[in-house]
Amino acid sequence: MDWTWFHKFGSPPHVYRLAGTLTPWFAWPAGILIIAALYGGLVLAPPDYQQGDGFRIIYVHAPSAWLSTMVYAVMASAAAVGLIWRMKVAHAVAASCAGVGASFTAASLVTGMLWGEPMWGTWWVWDPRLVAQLVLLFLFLGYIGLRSAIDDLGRADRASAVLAIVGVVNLPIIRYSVEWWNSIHQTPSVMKMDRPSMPMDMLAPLLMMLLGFTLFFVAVLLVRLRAEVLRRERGAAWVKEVVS
Amino acid sequence: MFAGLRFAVSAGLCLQVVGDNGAGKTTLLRTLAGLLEPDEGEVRWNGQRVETRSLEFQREFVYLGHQPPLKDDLTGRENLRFGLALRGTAPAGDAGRAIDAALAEVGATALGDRLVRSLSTGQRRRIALAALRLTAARIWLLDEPVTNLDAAGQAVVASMVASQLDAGGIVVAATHQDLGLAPARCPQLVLGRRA
Amino acid sequence: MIGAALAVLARDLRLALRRPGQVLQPLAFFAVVTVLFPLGYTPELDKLRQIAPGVLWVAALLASLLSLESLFREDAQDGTLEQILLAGQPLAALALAKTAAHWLLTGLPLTLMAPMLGIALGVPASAMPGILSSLALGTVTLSLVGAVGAALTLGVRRGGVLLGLLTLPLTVPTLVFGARATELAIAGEGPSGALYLLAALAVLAVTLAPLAVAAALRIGSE
Amino acid sequence: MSEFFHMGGYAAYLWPAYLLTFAVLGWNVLSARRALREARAEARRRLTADREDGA
Repeated sequence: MDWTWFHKFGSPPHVYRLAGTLTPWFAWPAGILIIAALYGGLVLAPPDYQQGDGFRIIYVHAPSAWLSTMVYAVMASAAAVGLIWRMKVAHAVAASCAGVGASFTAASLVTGMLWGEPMWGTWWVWDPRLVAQLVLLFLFLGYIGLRSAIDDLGRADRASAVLAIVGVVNLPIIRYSVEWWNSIHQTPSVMKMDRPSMPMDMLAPLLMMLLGFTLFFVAVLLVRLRAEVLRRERGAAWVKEVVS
Repeated sequence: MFAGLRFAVSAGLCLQVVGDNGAGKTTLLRTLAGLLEPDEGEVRWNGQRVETRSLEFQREFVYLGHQPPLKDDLTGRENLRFGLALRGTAPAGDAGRAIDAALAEVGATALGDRLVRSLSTGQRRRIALAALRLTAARIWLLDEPVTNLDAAGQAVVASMVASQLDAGGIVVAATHQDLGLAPARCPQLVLGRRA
Repeated sequence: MIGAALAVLARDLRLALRRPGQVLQPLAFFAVVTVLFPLGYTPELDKLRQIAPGVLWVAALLASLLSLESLFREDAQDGTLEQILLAGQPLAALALAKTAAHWLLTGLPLTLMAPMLGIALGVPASAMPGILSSLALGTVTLSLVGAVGAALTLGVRRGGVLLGLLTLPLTVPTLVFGARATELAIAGEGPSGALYLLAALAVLAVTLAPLAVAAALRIGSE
Repeated sequence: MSEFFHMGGYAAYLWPAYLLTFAVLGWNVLSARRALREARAEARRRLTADREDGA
């Protein structure tokens, strides 16, 4: 097994340039997909037999929820790689994920509430999915809080990496316990958020939006990664030609 | 902090690390102790590359920082007994006698049963030096071992370092004060701004 | 290794005996928080009985968290933590010993105190065994999870608030299962289902948390 | 066209949800670019600082 590709990804200057060239390749497809999915979801897709047009919130809620969890997983794995192989770039990736993940977790939370309100008659109901997203938001805020509380960048990287790993181990357990908690105290009508069987003309825009959001995340991650790599390599020689 | 640093210390020698404040004396000692990760470079012990954080290597050295690592609410003796149990260095015969001997060597026999809280900084450092003796470590990493010690205290440090060297041990000390050793036995490593 | 771990445990217990005040603070806090709820809600015992599980568990959770902040901070300040890190002993074992000392000094007393406070919330005496067993298990996990938070916020100024933000989300499962076990105990049904889940959490915490604490301590003392 | 915006009576919930999500998308783009800009500026400042004290 030739590990040089692995080392290449470890070398900051290479990653800095690579991220720069790749960004547009993710940004443009993401934009096109999102706009297309927007049109598909709002105009082409027929109204839901139960919720009418209200169900179209799924096109922004589900992708946000998907990103919030996926980004945390990416953050935790990058943190693990950074901690185990002591790779600054991996810590830079983890640092780049935090802001994106937290923002989409908040978005999925609010869109979830907006979606549920007509059904439940109140803005907040202890629906297990909403609660799980809320706890995930706290995990993100804890990560960001710990990072900002430690001045030395190297130490902040490693300490927040431990937290991210502890968090990702606990996340499924927290979700299980919230579901379990919900099942023993039957809360008001639990609304089916994700459609198990959706006709294609409803499902297609959703899949496109999910892919669009994912590509969007990668594009934003690449831009933030360049910033984080620069922050960690300020003294390095290669920074001179790149910056001046 | 520093780069391109190469040095070796063989048994029986005391390396005196000198340099103005901020030159990295403490950083170097903490890196040798494995508390800090060097960006590049390695530490070799007996010729082999060694992971400074490995448990085996940790048993070879003892690190004494600026502050005597003692609990205020414990007596000197209790602190020393804890140190022995922590490092698992069961001395020949019972621990009590070894502790008494160590306290005697640093001239702190009378202080042994008083709470560390009631001791002066100099007295605390003597208790810490007694703890040093009790570890069977071959390498001593000492950061400013003689600061705020009176003349008698400094003499104690000098004699302990000398006996450690005689026993074939190694000492790396970050201090400007003279340890009263023959220059041949005490090479200097000067850390400073690159000329 | 065992000798060293026991030495750390014995040292912390001896230190606590030298300053009993510190051990009593979390217990007093537990009592105060529990007493506040009836004042903020109602004196009627049958109503209080319904919220008793949540009150007892949240109060116990906060009390054990409160006392965790100093778990490593004092050792870091007087330099003994460095000697523990460099003792040539597996750090996870020593971290477990420190956390066990915290549990013996805080988690266990809180558990033993809970039944008395339960009575103030109208909890029937028949529920005491269930409360004792669930809190005994739950406080183990709380101490371990909290120890990870305490180690991570070691070098941080005003780390107390951050410690709460880091640790509380991780205590959700313990709170959910623990409060449910207490609720079942109060209702007279066997709390076994929730107890098994609590036990599973405790086992998971005992095996994994010390590794995280060790890593965090090493990072925190650079 | 107006019944499109009416969204079958859910307009008051649907449009805020979309607006918020796209605001989050926008914020991510802007904050990422700002982070990069600031990182480059900081690196440039450090380089000139190093050059001044003759590193």
